[in-house]
Amino acid sequence: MSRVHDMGGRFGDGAIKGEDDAVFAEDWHARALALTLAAGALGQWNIDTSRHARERLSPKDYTRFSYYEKWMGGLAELLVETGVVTRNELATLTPEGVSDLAERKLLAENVAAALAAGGPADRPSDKTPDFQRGDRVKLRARAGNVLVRGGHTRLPSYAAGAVGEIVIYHGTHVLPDSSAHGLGDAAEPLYAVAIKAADLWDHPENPNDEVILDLWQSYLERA
Amino acid sequence: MSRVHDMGGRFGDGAIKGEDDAVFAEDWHARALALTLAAGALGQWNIDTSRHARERLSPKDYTRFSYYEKWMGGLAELLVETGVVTRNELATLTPEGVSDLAERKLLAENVAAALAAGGPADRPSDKTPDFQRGDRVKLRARAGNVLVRGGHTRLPSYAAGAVGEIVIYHGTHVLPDSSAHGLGDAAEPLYAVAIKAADLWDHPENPNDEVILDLWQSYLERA
Amino acid sequence: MAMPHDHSHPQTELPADPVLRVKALETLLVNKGLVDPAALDEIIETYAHKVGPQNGAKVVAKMWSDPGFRDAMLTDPMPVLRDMDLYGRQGEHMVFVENTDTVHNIVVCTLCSCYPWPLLGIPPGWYKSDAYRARVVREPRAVLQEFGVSLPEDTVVRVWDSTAETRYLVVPQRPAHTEGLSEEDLAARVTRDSMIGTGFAAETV
Amino acid sequence: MAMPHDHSHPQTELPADPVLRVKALETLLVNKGLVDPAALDEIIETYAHKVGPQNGAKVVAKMWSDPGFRDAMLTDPMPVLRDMDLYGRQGEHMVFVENTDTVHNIVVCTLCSCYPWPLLGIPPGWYKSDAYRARVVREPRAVLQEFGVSLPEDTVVRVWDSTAETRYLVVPQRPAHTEGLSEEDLAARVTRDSMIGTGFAAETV
Repeated sequence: MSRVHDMGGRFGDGAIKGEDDAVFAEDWHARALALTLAAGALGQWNIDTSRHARERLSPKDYTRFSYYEKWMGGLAELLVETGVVTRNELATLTPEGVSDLAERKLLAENVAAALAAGGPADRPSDKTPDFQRGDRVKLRARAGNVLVRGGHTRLPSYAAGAVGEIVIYHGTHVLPDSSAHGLGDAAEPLYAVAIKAADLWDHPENPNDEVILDLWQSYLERA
Repeated sequence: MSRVHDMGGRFGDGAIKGEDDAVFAEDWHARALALTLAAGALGQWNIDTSRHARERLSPKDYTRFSYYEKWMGGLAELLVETGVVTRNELATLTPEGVSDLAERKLLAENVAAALAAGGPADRPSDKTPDFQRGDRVKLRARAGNVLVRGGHTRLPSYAAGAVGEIVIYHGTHVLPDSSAHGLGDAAEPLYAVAIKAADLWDHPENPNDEVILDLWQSYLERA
Repeated sequence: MAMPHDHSHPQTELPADPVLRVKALETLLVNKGLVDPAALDEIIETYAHKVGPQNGAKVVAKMWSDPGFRDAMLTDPMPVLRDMDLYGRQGEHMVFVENTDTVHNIVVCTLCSCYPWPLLGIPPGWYKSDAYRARVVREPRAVLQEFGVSLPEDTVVRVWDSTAETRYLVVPQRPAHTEGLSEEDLAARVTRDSMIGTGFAAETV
Repeated sequence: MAMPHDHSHPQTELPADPVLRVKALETLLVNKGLVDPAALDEIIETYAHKVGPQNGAKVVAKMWSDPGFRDAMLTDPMPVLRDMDLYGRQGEHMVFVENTDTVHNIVVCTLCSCYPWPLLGIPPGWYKSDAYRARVVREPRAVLQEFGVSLPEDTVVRVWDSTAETRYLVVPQRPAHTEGLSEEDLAARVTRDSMIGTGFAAETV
């Protein structure tokens, strides 16, 4: 595991709380979501940066925090790291003047358009697909970022080193391992890869069940 | 990772608190240690069972608990699971009579002898060593227990699937994966295996540095 | 023994109570001219009342009713979704996966909480829980049991772990005895959980 | 959606305050006739005052002074340790690993907190911390820096992860200008951290 968010396959978590069925169990959950989207609209970070900010919470905080507490923790991190807010402003909750970014503020009348615009992740790329549907591929042995020590990656540990089969080619997409660290989109072919349960787990419920993950070409080699 | 205790190589933990240098920072830490040893002397579990009891704490508890809180959590678990204490006794803190095990109570005058006696883990075995010093071996691809789903193992995730070299043969030792689950000692050859940092980490500090782990023969195959 | 490894975290500056923490951040950003409180209200209104599983249900019901539409959704759904105003944030790259007599699909995001917002809205608490994220890839059948869903041993379970910006939506099997129903009546059978894969479409309304 | 996966944990029955939790467990076990409070006092006395790094230091100093003893400790230490009354719980299978000009050894237990009790006593808090367990296998040099220890790039760092019942003790390098010293004076140079590998033996006393 690179970090504690990478929990797929972990033992010990107990029953899934069916009663926790609400979209917003508390008013502040909704406020935390909205605040995160509105701050994101300032354009100072991308989705990979913001995921990584949440992942970088300490293991103790990540584990004890409720979902939207993680979002708030990540947001505070991003605001300070990008200089949108100074650490002193955060500590004192007193603004040192209006931000230069104020003109980019998301206004209520633009919310619908901003949400509908989305943020597609497909990009042109000079990297051509090495694999096609039906090819057997082996996933990178370690779930880590090879560009940046301790950096963001989207290869879960539970699948690292496993062998699977290409089932969908999605086109060329932004590589999060690069994008999360300001190293550019580095778009490359993205595939859905199906792995048999028997090839992932020591005690599969049913060996023919499958887990399918979206994986970038640089995570894969021919098996 | 099988469980959250398996944290070697994890990112995000921050500085090592040098000020936490005490053996017993609080009086209750010493009491928790002593209570665990005295309860262990009743002979109702072994060291592998007790390690697994602590590991089975929920990820939230394991992560938020201080060290001796984990010990207390594991002890409560073991006492109830082995029937030494009933769940009702634990909840009410009211004993339902004196235990049948009372005659095994560790007395003050026997403490020194009990601690000095130790509990060696080497055992005769009909399994002969397949490897010798200098042999290259590949570690099991997954850090899981192959005998029991979600069971105890001593193969850390960070080393799973790596290739190393046998540096010490320790003789035949109890296999924790079996012993923790009442499946017998199942002793087998135990080796110290050295793995180069370059073969463990994407960004080693120095590729020639090594991590050396003690690993049982069934965790290994010839590389 | 100084030299912190990771820097200490800015969020530790904020109030411990999460309600106050959110309020503090909002107030600071509003005072710096960076956030419009009315925009927050509008975002909340959108996801609390306008965008939700009814969108996905409409698509699924139409797939059940209209073979040409179904083919389009299985092969190249994005142009159609744009036409239906079902394009947007967290739904830019939709893939529809159909349940059959031999395959049951279920969706998770083990690394965070990816979910097709334009079609299902914001995910429920359990979808974002450690327990669901940790367990469903390893023991989907045990998880399904907790949702009251039992599958035959020879049905293959496919768990889709949303590791990229692709978003998966499960197309549940159409319930029996629904031949005459309108798309609107069919849509009422399509529950949120049936589109995540933790439920079936409703046999009755 | 009942069906708990793992059973709920007995420890949740106990008081939240750890001080009270320990006291509650002790009282219950004493009242059931299973624990002798005087035995607890004796165990604490043993590890608080009798068994500690002074034991390991004595062995290391003797290894520095007596080549025959050093050879025995590096090849077959257990009979000698038994003779010295340094055998016991958590020290049943000792291995001594020597630092040299080209190799620096450091010990950890990433999975729990294994440590050679008869020679070093009970481990300090930091040895059992998540940060030490998580980091020292991946970045031993950064960890050593936090302890004020810098190593040349061409010194190989060997991190011993105590995954079995074998217990490792680092034999630090003998400091310069200690030729005439008695074993007792040498032992005073052998710090606990130098036998874990997070320090050097003391240049001065």
